[in-house]
Amino acid sequence: MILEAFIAFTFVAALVVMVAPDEWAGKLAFGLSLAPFLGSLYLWSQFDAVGNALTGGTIAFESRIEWLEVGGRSISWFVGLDGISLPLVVLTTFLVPLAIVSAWTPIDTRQSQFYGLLLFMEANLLGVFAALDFFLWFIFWEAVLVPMYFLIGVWGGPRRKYAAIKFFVYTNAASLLMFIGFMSLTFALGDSVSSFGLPEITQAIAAGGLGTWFGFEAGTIAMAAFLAMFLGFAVKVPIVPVHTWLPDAHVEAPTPVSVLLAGVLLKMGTYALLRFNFTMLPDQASALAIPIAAIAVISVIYGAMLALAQKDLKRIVAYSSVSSMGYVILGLVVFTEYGVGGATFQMVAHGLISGLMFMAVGVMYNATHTRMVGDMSGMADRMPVTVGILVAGAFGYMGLPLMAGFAGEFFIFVGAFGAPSLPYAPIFTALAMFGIVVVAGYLLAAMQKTLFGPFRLETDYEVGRAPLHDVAPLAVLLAAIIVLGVAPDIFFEMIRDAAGPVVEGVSVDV
Amino acid sequence: MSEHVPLWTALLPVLILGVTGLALLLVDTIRPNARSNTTLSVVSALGALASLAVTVWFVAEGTGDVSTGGAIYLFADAIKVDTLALFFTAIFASVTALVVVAAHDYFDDHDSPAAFYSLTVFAATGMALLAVANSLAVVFVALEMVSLPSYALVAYLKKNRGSVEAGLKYFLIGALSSAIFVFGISLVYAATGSLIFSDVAAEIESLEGLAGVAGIGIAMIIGGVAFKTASVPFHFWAPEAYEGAPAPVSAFLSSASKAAGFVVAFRVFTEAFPIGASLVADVNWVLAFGVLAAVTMTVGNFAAAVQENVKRMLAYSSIGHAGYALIGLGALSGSAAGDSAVMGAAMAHLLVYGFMNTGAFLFVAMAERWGVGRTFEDYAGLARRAPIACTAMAVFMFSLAGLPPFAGFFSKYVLFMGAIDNGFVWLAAVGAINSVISLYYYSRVVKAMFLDDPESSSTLDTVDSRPTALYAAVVFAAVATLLLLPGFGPVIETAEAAASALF
Amino acid sequence: MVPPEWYLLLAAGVFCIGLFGVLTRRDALYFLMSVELMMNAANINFVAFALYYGDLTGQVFALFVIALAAAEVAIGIGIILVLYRNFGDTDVTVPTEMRW
Amino acid sequence: MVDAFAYVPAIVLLPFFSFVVALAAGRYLPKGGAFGGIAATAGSSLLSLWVLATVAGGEAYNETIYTWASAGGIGPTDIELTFGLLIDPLSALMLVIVTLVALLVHVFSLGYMNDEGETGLPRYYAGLGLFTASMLGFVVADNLLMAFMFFELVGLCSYLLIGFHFREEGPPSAAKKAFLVTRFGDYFFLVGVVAVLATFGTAQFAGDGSFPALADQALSGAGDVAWVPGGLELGTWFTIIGLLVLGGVVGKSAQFPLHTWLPDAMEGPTPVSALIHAATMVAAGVYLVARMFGFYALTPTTLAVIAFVGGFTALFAATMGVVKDELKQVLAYSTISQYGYMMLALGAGSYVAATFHLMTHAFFKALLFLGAGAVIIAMHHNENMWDMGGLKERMPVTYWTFLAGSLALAGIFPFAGFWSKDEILYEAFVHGLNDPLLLGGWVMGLLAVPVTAFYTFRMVFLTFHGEPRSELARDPEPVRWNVKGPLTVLGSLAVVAGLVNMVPVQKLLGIDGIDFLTQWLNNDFGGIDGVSYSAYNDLLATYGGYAPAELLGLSEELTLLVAAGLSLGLAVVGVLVAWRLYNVASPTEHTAKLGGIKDVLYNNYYLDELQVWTAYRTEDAAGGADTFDQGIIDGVVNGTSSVALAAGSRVRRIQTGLVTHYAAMLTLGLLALLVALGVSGGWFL
Repeated sequence: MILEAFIAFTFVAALVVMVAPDEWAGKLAFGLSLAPFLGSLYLWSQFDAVGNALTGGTIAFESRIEWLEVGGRSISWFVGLDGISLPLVVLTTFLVPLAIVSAWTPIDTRQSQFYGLLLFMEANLLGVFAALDFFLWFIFWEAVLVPMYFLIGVWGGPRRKYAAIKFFVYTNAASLLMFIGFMSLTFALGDSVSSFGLPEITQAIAAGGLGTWFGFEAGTIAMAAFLAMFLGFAVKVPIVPVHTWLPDAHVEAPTPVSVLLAGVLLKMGTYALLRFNFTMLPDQASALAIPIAAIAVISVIYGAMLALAQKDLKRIVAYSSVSSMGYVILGLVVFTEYGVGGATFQMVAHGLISGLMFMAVGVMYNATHTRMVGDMSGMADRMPVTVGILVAGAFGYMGLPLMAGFAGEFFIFVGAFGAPSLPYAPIFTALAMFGIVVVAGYLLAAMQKTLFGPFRLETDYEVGRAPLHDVAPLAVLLAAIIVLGVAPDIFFEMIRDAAGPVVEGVSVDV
Repeated sequence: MSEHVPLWTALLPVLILGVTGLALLLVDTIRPNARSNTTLSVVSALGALASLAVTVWFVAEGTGDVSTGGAIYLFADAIKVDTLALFFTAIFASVTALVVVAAHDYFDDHDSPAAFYSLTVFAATGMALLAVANSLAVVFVALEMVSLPSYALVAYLKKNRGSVEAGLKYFLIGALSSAIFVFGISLVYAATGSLIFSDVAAEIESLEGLAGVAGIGIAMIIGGVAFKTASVPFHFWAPEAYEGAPAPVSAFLSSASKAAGFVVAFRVFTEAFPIGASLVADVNWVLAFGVLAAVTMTVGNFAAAVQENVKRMLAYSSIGHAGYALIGLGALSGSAAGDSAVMGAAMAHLLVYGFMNTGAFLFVAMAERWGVGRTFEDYAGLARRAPIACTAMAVFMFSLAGLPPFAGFFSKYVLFMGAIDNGFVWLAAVGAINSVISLYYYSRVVKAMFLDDPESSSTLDTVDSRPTALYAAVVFAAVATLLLLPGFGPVIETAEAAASALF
Repeated sequence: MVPPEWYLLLAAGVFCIGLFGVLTRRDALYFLMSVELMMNAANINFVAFALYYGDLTGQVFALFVIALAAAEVAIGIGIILVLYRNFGDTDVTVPTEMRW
Repeated sequence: MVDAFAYVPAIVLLPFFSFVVALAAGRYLPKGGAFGGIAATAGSSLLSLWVLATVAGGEAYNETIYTWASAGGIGPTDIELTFGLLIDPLSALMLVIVTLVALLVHVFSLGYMNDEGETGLPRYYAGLGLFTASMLGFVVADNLLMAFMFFELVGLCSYLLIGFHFREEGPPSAAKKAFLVTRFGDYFFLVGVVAVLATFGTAQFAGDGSFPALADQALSGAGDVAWVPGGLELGTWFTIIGLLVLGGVVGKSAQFPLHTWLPDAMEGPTPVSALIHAATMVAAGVYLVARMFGFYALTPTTLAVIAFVGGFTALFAATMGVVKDELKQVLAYSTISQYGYMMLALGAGSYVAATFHLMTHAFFKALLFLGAGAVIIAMHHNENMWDMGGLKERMPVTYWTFLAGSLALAGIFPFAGFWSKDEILYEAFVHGLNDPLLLGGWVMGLLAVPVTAFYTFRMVFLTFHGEPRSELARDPEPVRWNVKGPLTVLGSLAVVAGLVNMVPVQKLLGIDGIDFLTQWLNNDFGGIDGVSYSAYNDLLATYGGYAPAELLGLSEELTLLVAAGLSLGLAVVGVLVAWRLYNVASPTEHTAKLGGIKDVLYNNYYLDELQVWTAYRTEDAAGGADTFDQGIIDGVVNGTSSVALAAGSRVRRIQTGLVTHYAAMLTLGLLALLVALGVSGGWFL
């Protein structure tokens, strides 16, 4: 019941903050959000899962309560963690308090609602990563969108409404597609499963439970379902060419929201891809390995090229997220322990690093009220600590060794390069790896123009150092990134344990 | 139910409603000049709730259920009480209760609110009667019992040009439709020689020469049903009627009256014209309903997407939802299990819809009461002045759109899945596409309330009154919409059980 | 005995006349009367086939229909009255404030 | 006895701690944290010497100390990604060089940075500390991945230090370029690392399970590798891997065509330049090839490429050095050129010669840079040689040490550079006789000798000789002990370092045992099996057919003499030409005589322009992609909603507001329904 308490507490915290007075809502929210973080550390310490939750491994903190029955299949409250979900849970609970602190400066209206929604979103995010029943998962999955819609739409920038609605409708349409895809799977499974539990469904598919349905062969259905789910999740990830909501959402979202959007929400997409597409339908995934790998490579390079063309710092980081997510897709599609494990690790790593980048850009924005590359230069002169951390974060983004990003990317590369299930794997991998050069190009160029050189910024006030509570979250994030880069095994070991069974799902003649 | 209870007690929910209507007249008669708005509201609410309570109790007890000896027939088989009837009666009673509570504030300053309550409750009585009808004659009579008060209700604001225009259009289209409906019944009678459903069903298989006549009759009955449910092509009255009518009336019509249309449809087309028999008689009404469902939801949703007036948008969305519910008839395949699943899903959707749509219209009623205007722009920034009500409205909107944390998601889901299970993938696909479109315009309301800034700081100054009863009704509807998510299990089980008795 | 088909044709004819009236008349009262005609077409069927089948249901139901038609007219007249009050006319094409 | 190897991590960590201390508390410490750095590097130096002594005592160390990550690979066993220490003669030697130069640079910085009143000193010393630590980590790495990691960290540090003066326009740009260009090379390196891991399942440098050993076994048929991509020949694949890793080397060691960052990197503080050029970043590339020479020895094609690129770079960079006006620019091109020699040596299979030159170059180039730094202090940061002149009398210590360094650089007997360069050219020559690519490398290397000597002494004469050509030069600022001290140490080394490996003398005079370095690297004192000069020679002979040829049937001694004489002679010619042109009271620019070539040389063969052009074209492409993204892809997204809304506007027009229309449409709808039902039911048949 610990997971229930964990999620329920976060919901309650959201409600409490929602009715708290604006003056101290921020601090209250921070205090309350520490509890889930400590809780997740406790979960970590008690973690005893073995293998992958979906393929029959031992699930940690498993809890299952029957809910209702629809069309002969039961829907239940079914939660639990394994080596893939725990790191993401920890990531979520870790990022939220930091995001809350980073909101203290920029959010100056309707604070209690803001922080309440933030915590509400956290609760749902935890639900997404913990849920093991399809319906439960889907409810959390969609419930994340609602607070996000408000967070962007109410507290965002000038085009916030456009961005919020675009985000909302686009991702919902994608969810629908994914939903249909998944449902067609359950139909094809027929009577071989009696619930919407993801483990049952995964194992039934693995056992060959897919039958014909409506005159379609099992293989056709599986392929169609794979494509529908892939496209649906691709929007969330996002993968080129269904990525265009992301830059708009990021640019308009307030800093803390961007942090969570890039840090956790995008990971929902890759997490779901891993859980659904690649764990449930490995044969389809490997049959489509070449196109998927091609899309991944295109995402990497194209996203990086777009980032290169941007003038808005947030847009740069946003597009580079598109690029980074391409690596994750590549890691998933190769079906090696390093590939899948690395992809999962990269989710966490990118969550921290992109969070750091958005946060640092936000801190600078608090002081300068601009994010445009051309509007300022020499910020290092006025905000040395912030800029120092921003530079460190940028190098993390570029995949500097001993920082988390390198670990994730390197695992993916090692896993992908010789992957037996992906034809032309070395070529795909090498092409994707070229992203590390382009990312260095645009980040360094942007940094050179804004952070260095003689100080220049037209304001009618003095630009000074950022307050401690702006900088502290940055430092904490940077520390986490370095710790994870030096000792990736603190997560990678359990990730690997859970990723292994996924890899075994594909049989390839070596 | 135990042996010594007289059979007519099975009609208790209908009777309670009828008696309540009479009691309202009585109150008005005793104190014709006094403003007894509160008394009337309380009486009608109590009556509706009593009816609801009895209904729920009956369902829980299994009255009319297969497990307790099957449906209860009364009055020479003209009446049939079964779970289906009770299920719909629950919808009618719930919506009525919400509407009359909300009306307390809405008609607070109206000259003569008394007639409103009695008309509403009598219409509800008609609906409840409709639910238990087992003869085309009873259907027609009950239908008129619903329609006639409805016309008056829509035109209730006699000095309001919108209300009158709405009433006129509703009435004219309604009169035409009931004429078509009754002519259809007469043709069916001509072909089969009976009005009792089971007799009609028995006859219709062995028609010779008169098959065409029965077919035309059935088509005309479809027309009558389509009118009541506001489905294409009999939907033209709906946008105007819902827009022009007082908002509580719109809520009542778009939720309860629509459900009433569906109960007729479900019953008539499963019991009087069963699929197998109809096909023998060369009347493929399943296909007709399928096409109507697809066209209806498309028309409703596309038109709703481009409205400026919130109430009219809701009206079109209501047409769209009629399209969804029509899937319950349009996606029947002839297999008992699949059919009861999809029809049960449609019933469950109507129940959920009853709460969320009523709530939405009642929110509009509240906005009208505040006098903030009717367009999306007028709603700008409303959430700052009325956060709770706006949150409730957001719940209704997202639920209507079928987003997961709300009950609308499950009901839509089981509906589409039922359709797919029965092989009507195309219907589900059309529904899915429409759902995406609907998300756009529903979220526009939320956007206006939460994201937009009011034109000027004084625009919303009128939002200072706190219409308690309206608030209560809206919040209650929102809570129900939320609670129907975890509590969806019993609902769908009851609905499927009720539907399975029809096949 | 007149074959039942004739009654059907008669009823259909009356129905169509009523429908024609509905579609062409712009005055609300004509509209109402046309609807009456359509309902009476149904009554013809009911009565004729009650005779044909030899049961009373049709006959009784025809009475029901007549009663309901009267009630409908009552409501209709009421609405037409307020229509006249608000729009100064009984032309049904005048109130077009709500559209699209 | 206490095990020296247990303290190897401390060698790396001490400078790292100085980084942490300087960063965290530098502003509260005297001299901005300089003493911490000095203490740390001094400690590291001592420990390195101890390690050197231990290795000399016949011990070696090759252990994994930390598992970074581990997961299933392509083969049956897990691929373990580890950190470990590999201490053998090569790395022990390199440790000493790096720590020594780092120490001297730290000391020198006291004079160059602190005494000059620079701000941001904690950041500077933090950078130096991290730089040193990264390089040391790279040196002791026992596998390719770890090497890559520290290799990249070295790149980061160079970025931080080159861009130290971030408030100006130039340094940040140069820093960016340095990182970016080397990153481009590192990309190939990274692909190489990944390829090695995928192919062998390990990236260990030394030992039985190391990838060079596995590759050897695979080629000789005694073993098999885990994976080879689609049907490639083993040899071909190994060559590809070798070339990929070489990418990183080319980038970091500033070889053509990725050398462009290095001259720009002169924007950094001069001590940093000394560190980068002498012992750390640039040296890393060459060291890497030496480190995994056991693998390169298996792929003769790669070696030939290395040699050719090296030879070409040596000549190419030297020609550009001829026309530069700024002191540090000349040194920058000389660095590129000298590393070209080392690459040539490696390509020629002469592992020892390369290491030898790496060492001597570390000393004399550090010396030259620090000397240049002293001049720059004296000249108040004016680096233009045409404003100098006549500094000889005014700063004698600097002059004499600088001269020693210059003689070494020019390869004049008996200075350090002579021995090492001579050995390189000899080895390239004797092996090149069998291989045209190698021979081409040798020819270019040889041609670079006089050019090198010329520009070196042009620099010396312009700076120190003649009459002062500016007020500053007439009255230079004096430098203190902290500048002179390091210069003296390095000056001595530049003179004598060549004596550690007098192979020609040994061969000519038959004095055995004076080729200490060769013995050292040949594991004569001890080391790890398979990682030695002779082991590499065996591999070279087996796989590359490398064998010393004799010129025109001359004996080895004669060949040696001819080669040495040739290079020495050419060097002297270069010096003399410089003497003739610039050792005058008021030298003039002679570059005009070069005509069009001058512009080409001034502009570095327009390679920078090419790279800038490439960058701009990339930006254009990015802009195009952005337009495409916003216009087409996002346009489709927004278009979809527009189309839906337009459709909605059409649909709503049905509702005309006229109730008679409704009745008509209703009737039509009913008719349609009737017809549809009738058709589907066949009523009309």
